[in-house]
Amino acid sequence: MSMLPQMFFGYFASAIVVLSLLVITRKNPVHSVMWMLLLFFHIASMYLFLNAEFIAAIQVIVYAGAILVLFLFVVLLLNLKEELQADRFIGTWPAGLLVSAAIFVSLAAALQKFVPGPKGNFTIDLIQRVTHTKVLGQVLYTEYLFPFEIASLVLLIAVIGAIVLAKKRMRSH
Amino acid sequence: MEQVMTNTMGFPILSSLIFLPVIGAVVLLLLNRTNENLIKWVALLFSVGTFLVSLPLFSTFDKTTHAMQFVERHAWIPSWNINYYLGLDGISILFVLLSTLVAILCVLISWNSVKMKVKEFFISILIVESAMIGVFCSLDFFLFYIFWEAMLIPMYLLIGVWGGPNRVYAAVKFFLYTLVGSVLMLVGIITLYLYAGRTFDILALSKLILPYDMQFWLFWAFFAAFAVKVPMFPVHTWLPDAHTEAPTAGSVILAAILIKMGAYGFLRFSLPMLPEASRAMTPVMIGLSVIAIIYGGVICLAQTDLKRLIAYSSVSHMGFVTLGIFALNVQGMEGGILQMLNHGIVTGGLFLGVGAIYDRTHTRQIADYGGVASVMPVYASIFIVFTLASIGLPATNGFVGEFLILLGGFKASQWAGVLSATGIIIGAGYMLWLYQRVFFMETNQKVAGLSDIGARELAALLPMVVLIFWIGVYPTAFLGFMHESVRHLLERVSDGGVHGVSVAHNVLEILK
Amino acid sequence: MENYLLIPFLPFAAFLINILFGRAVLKEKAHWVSILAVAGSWVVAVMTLRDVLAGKTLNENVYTWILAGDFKVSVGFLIDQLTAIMLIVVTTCSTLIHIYSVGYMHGDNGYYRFFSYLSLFTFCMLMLVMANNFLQLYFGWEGVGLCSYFLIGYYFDKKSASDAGKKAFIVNRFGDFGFGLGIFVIFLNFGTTYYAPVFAQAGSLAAKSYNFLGFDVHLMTLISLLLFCGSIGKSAQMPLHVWLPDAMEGPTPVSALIHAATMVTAGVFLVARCNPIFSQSETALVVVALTGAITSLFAATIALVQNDLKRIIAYSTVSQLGYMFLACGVGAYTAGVFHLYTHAFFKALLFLCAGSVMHAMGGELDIQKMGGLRKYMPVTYVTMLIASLSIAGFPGLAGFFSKDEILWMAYSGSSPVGKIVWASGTLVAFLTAFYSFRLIFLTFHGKFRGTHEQEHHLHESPKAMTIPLMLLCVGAVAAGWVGIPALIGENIGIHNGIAEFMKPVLGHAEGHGTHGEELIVMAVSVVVGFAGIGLAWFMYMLRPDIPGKLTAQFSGVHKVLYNKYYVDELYSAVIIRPTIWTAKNILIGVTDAKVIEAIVNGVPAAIGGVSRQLRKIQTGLMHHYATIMAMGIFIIAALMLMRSW
Amino acid sequence: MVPLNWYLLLSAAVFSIGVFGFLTRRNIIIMFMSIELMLNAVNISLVAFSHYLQDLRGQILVFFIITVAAAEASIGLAIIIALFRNKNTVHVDEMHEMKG
Repeated sequence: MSMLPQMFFGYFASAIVVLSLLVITRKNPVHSVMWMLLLFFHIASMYLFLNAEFIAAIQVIVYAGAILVLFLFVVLLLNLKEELQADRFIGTWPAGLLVSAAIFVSLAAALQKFVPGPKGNFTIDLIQRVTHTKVLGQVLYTEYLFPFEIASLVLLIAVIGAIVLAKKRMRSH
Repeated sequence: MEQVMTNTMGFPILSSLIFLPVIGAVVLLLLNRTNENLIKWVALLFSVGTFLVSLPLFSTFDKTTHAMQFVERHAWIPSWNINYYLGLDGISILFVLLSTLVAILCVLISWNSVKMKVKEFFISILIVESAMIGVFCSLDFFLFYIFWEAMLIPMYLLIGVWGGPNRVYAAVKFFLYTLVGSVLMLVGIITLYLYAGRTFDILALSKLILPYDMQFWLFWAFFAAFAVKVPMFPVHTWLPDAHTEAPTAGSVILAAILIKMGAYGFLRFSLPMLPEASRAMTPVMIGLSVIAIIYGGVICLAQTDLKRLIAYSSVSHMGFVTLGIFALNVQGMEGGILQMLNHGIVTGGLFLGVGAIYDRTHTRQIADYGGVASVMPVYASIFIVFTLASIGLPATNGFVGEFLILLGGFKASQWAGVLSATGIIIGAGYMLWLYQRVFFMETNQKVAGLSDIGARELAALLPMVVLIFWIGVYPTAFLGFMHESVRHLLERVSDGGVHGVSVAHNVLEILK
Repeated sequence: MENYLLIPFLPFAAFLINILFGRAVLKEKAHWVSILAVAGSWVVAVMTLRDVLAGKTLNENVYTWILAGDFKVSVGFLIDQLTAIMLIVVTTCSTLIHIYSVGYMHGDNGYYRFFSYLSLFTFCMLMLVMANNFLQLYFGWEGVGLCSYFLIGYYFDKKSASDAGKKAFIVNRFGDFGFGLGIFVIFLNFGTTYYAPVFAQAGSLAAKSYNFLGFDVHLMTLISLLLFCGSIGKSAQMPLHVWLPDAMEGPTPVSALIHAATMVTAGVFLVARCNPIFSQSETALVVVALTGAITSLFAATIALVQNDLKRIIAYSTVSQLGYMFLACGVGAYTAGVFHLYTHAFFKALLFLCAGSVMHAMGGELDIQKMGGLRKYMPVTYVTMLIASLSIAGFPGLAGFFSKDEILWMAYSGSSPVGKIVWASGTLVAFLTAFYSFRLIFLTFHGKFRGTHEQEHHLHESPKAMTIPLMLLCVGAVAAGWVGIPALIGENIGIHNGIAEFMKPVLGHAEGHGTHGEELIVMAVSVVVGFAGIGLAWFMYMLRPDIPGKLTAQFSGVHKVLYNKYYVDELYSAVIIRPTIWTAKNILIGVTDAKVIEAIVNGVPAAIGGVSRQLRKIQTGLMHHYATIMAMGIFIIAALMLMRSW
Repeated sequence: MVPLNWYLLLSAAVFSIGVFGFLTRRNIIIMFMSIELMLNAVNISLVAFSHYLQDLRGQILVFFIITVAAAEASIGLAIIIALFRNKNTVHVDEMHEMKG
């Protein structure tokens, strides 16, 4: 057995953790967005290890390509100079640290007891044979057709809602 | 079932009565709010329509039986054994008729006095009407509770939106007061439901024999709801505020119907379901009634506000009603039921009358009046009829009711009879003093030049006048409805229930 | 007799017509309807009397009024001798007074209203006397009270008038309180409120005692006294007499009809009607007799010093009503009813004459400002003089016979207080003669003491007023001739008709005395009558300075009498003001405001206070909410972990 | 082969970092990014599950999560713009309209 997968995992995992920390600790939001971009690429790569090419692609296209750009737009709309002088964290940040650490500990503790369930039908062979996108499409458009339609509705509403919310109020008269 | 007679009308008359006003409210909802005249006419049309539909009840009711009539029964929520179950007996029928009549009068008297949110006002009135009828028709406890509470919302709006200057306080007070009582009743209802083997059927519950301790606590749970509505001393203080601040139609509905629901509750639930507790609590109930009669009457002597005075007089008059009911004899109970009707007519009429003049003067202070009889003779003549009926002059309805109640009360407890009879003297005192200060003496500047009541107001007041004399001169027409039902109820109260001394009983003894 | 229903319902129809159409249609012609109706009643009443004289009586139920369980009462009519005589009294006085009112009320803007009330009153009074059960009696009882309220307060824009009306009604309610309880006790013991079965059982229940409010009392005494409470109120006896003098605020015809001839005598009628019950209780009779005697004396003393024309007559009425009760109390119901009957004529006449005087004087009532009026109004003078002679007991006139009958029965009857009440009655006879003639002398004799303007306007009243005066005058003279006592009657071949006539209803009270005694009693009463007249003549005609001196000499007594023994002030201080004070300061101020409202508003206030503190948790900062939420997640996760371990 | 638990541990770490960011940062945009972090952490574990359990449903769920994340981001950012326009700040601790 090669140690290669573990080494790759080690690299990506540590990179993801470090990048995450960078994202939430940067003073300048633009920097945060940039670190996040890098983070998303690492996550996408990790998906590739897990034989999820389509998800990886979506991760890059939707997250990195669409959502992050959106974030960037918004950040650029705001007043960066002021932001750079302001405090990063709230005064009681240790409490947050404590709580998040506690959550991490409890999650980690839960992992000790974790037993995976029975395996399903979609073996790696099958996915490689049929290709990932096609398999996913087959499941999505048959079994999950209705939730899929609803998801489209959610997006539509989000689009309309965003326009309504962000639009400048018309002056009455 | 022996207690039920099928609906011989071949037509769901009670459902029609309940839902016709609702349909009217929906129609109003669809109308353009700017066309106020149309709204008023539609409201009038539906209230008159409901009244006309209710008239066959009066003529086709079978007076020779205590059984429920015009019964309708449909499963509603079968898994909880909740039914849409309606029916009338001799106790409830008169109030259904009174409700349908009062609704018309309310529409008429509000014709010009409501100036804002006209559409919503008449919708509220119609919904109140529907709920009132529903309360008196329900034979399912759950259904009853729904109507009972449904009545609160439009009533709350009537007071809180169209009321006087202090309307929000009064509305909230009214709402909380009655809700607190109702919630305790709900607990009682659920207890009964579980105990009786999951049934809400009022007739079935009225045949149960409950252990005394349970009856005792249920009695006070029901008391909380009904006594607040009546209102009995000492939970009466919402009434003056609500009456005073409510718009005319609101006061009329409150006086004529809403506070009857409390006394009706005692008759329909407390007495037949909890006969032994009712018997045991008689001294307490009679005591509270006598206090209410005298207390309410004496307080009237010091009132300076027209509507507040009439409101306190209601406390006194409803004291007579509860006295009659808890005298637990035929005269008292029939008198009590008749007096409920009478009070609805008379006090409803008084409030209608006060509303008519309030529209002109916009003041409720008695001191602002004086000499109205000189300027408004027709109005003065009608108002004196209400005044006299209120003080129980023979040949008016008030006499028949009060006489029977006092006779029954005297039979049950001589002290109660004697003390309550002083209420008659006090009643004459405050009502005549009121009449003198408003209608007699020199004409006050504020009322000089007022126009006498018009045809519309006359139409609103005359039915009450006719009823006053009708019941006063020929009460048999109305007492006849209740003979059988009252007899049946009294039989149930006198031999129902289990016997035995219990903790609660001892507590009562100590209290006494 | 078949048409007896017409008697009450003709006036009722007139009332309806007048009240509905009077204002708009009939206007000044309103009196025609009423007069025709009442006159029609009179005709039927006379026919009824003829039938009753022929021995026919009637007791008939028309329809069931109230039915509840074993309580049943009808609208029903009883016509017997007592009813018949009351019918005559009521319809006769009512008719004459209706006619009189045409002149008296001429030009008043409530003309139709006045006549509709008068007709309604007549209806109620007739229902009262014709009732065959206690409840219908109560109906009429309250009905006449109501009309009295309306008519006293007829000039309702005057505060004093509306006060007086209210006072009359409420004071009567005090009496009716007892009356009502009496009806309850009757029903609970007899199981019915119809006269016939009640009176029939009265004898068999005579010894029964009854637990009333925890006390064992003699049933018949209890019932009698409770019923008598009603009488006290309606007939203005002590201590509920206070309303009657004030009732003079009403128009004079009203005073004559309601407050002299008919309504106020309803109390006497009640006692007479219930004589089978009263006769079972000696205690009750003594109370009745003493009440009558005290009231008559008390009112007569007040009347001595009053200056208001109508109030003097009003006190005289109270006094005479006391006489009637005195008669009933010594068991001489016939004498009481006889006096009721004669009194109706001469007292109505007195009032109408007073009205005539007022008419001439432009509403002036103070007799100190009159004088010498006989020159200007001879008819009024003569009729009033006759009426006064009648009330003073001038031999041969109506008042003489009835008063003599009463005094003789009191003296000779079996009542334990008979002698005492006879003495007081005789004293009252003297006082009555005195104040009646004080009135006559001050009003009609001497020199006119009013203003020039008034003197200029003095005139005899119109025919519509004087004719009823003359007709009533006939009554005041001749009404007594139906009851001429055997002592005199035997000699001239006339027997005491009324005693014979009333015997089936009222029984026959026998005096236990010799003819000699009877003659002495009669002589005494005649002598004191003349003495009274003479004293009045002496004081007000010969030596007009004496009254002033006496007043100065006994200013304390005069003040007490003039202020009617301060009874009104006493009631005001003891009953009215404390009640209103309690209402204002204790019930509204403490119980409602401080106790109940404190609880009612206190609970929500407490809840509000707690939530005001609690809401500080809501900082509005998103971080706090988020932190709490995260802690929640942690806690849930931790709990689940612990469960699985 | 990398054990499943490693992925899960990574996911837990990223999630906790997201929580920490959300709870402590003042800038609302960074807070939003923290939310995205948490979502991504969940995605990682879902994809890992999907792979190890040979069940595609995990990935379907990721698909929907991304959809919702996109919707949430657009709406949330629109709210931020509206908020910034009215209050002229993006600092959460300066907003306390909901204070009781």
